[in-house]
Amino acid sequence: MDETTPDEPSPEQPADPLDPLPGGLRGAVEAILMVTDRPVTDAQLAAALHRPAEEVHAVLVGLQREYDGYTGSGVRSAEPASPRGFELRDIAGGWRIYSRKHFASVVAEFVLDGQSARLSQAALETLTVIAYRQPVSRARVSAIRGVTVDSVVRTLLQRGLVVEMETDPETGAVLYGTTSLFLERLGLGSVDELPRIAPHLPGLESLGEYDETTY
Amino acid sequence: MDETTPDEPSPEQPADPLDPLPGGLRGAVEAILMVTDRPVTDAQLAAALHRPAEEVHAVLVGLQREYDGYTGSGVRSAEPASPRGFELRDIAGGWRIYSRKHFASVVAEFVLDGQSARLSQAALETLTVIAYRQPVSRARVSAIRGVTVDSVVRTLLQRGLVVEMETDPETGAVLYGTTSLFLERLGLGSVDELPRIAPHLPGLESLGEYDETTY
Amino acid sequence: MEAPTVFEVQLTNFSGPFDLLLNLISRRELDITEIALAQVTDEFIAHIRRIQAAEGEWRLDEASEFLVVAATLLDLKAARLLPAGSVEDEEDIALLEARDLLFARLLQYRAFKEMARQLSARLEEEDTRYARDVPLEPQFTRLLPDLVWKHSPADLAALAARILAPRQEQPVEVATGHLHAPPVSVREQALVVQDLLRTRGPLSFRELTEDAGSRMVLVVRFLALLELFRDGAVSFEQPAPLSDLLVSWSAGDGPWAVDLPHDVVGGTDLVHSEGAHHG
Repeated sequence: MDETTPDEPSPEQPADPLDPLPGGLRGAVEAILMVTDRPVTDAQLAAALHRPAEEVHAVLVGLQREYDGYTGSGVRSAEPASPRGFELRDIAGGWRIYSRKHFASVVAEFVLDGQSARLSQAALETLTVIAYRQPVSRARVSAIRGVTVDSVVRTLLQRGLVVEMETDPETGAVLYGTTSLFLERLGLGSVDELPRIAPHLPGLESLGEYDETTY
Repeated sequence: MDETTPDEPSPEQPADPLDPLPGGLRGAVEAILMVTDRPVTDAQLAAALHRPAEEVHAVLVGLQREYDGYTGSGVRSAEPASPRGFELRDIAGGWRIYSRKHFASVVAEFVLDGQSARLSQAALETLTVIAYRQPVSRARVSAIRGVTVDSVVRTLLQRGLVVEMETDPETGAVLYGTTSLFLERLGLGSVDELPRIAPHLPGLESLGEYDETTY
Repeated sequence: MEAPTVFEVQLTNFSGPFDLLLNLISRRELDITEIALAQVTDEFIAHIRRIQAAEGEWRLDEASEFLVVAATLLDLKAARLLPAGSVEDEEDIALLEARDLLFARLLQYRAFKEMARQLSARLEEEDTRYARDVPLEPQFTRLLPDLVWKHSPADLAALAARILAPRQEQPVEVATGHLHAPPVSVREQALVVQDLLRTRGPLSFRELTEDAGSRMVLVVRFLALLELFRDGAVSFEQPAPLSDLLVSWSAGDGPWAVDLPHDVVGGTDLVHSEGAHHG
């Protein structure tokens, strides 16, 4: 459990910002793993935390064992702890925290309860912007809609309606576009067949209907 | 740590599906917390897990303490563990996992859109008045702030921080209130937890009259 | 940070007349309950003038809000400058009420401002925590119910038209929701004053305002008088200490151009009263 053994900082190295924090390097790694929305590599973590990749890797392996119910190499190893409800997996070239497999049935029950088969108004609007502006970054969609769209884009990805197309060569931002499933749903052959946007469509008020049906 | 004391299943009850799992109820709760993208209530968890809400609540409180570095009521409590890199918080009426505050700087790099845009002073003041006076009409907010608030309210609506709650039966004016997103952003459980404004209002009684007469 | 530049920078940041007033009061380190009204009034007027000059254009509704407070302040300042001792006068009582009202609203605003500050600090602190918000694991995604889709390409295009349309600024419109009294024009009242002075000769302010139907007209007529004085169209004379001020027309007999370009309180000649209740 004590990965944060005091190391000797070489003279030219700046003071380590993680040492004074409760939880130290282990805590920092956990914090990142808990909230990042894609797998992260040893190298990415090492760069962000200014630590050697090997050290970070050791922490990751330690956490993995700990979550699985092994209490590490400490004195207490005699008494096995119960595994946590989550596990740390190293797949597809990166580390990510998942719910533990054993609990798949209860998690599924929870996930399916209250799931709507319809897109929310927010999702529909975001999808529309992506359809007409693709390839487009989340930041751009966000700017157009005036709200953060992270979780909505995630829903659309989950639903297979949009996909990560490429990376903006300049900004490095992921650019999204619509999928063939999206075209299928609309009965279109290609994105070019999307109706052109008329500047002032008559009867725009009727759009209010969406509000009714989507929430 | 041992919330999963073996309970006697009554004859007609199906065998508890959680007991045979390593990690038991604690693990199941953690597993669900891993997949939710919004605060989840005791009741929702209780429903998914087929356990009484009180029992689930106790587990959640236990987890919260554990993540914060308290090792519970067990024998090992003498030796404090270091807090984990994440915390379990009970806000906006539900539980959700967050990265621990200390690690904000390292986590920020991994969270894509990161912080939401800051609110302008005008938006902040308008939001405050709505929070403390809800349900409240725009005219009333306007009177308190001394300026029209129409466009600012529109911004707050767009950001999902306020919502049209109802219509004043007498005047027909739309009345606004704050949303659960607002509570989430403030880390509050409910509107009742807002800091008290009364001490800052001199002669509250007499102000009541002005409220009547000025709008 | 030199004081003058700081001040210029702050100009644009006031989110309303109360905000500006509070700032002026705190800059003078005055207790809000014992404001040296005359000073603050002068500064207030000067500031809103400068704001307008700096901002170029002003939203009319915003300007009108400032006018309400400016008019009230001017009113109160006028009351201070008038001889004391005639408190039984109904107008004086109305002025005292107006003062209490203004202060009460300022105090109320100050309280909310303080709470806004606290909320802001909280929001900032909360921004240091990030919620776990990750994609659903594939094994669960597969379980999701099939999407019910009933939108046509035309629906999407209509939606796109609405969302992607360049955001139009709201038409500039003076909000009147906060008004109870009809607008009174400084220009109009200047004409009335001109008319009275030309036909009836030197008059006291009391006489000049005898026919003012409401307190609002009274205030605006006072403003008009100040305007006329500034333009050298009228002159004041006080025969004895504390006696009534006599106003006389001094712009000659020719047609005086009622030209009040950007007068006392702004580029609009509308002055509104918020207070029909004490009129």
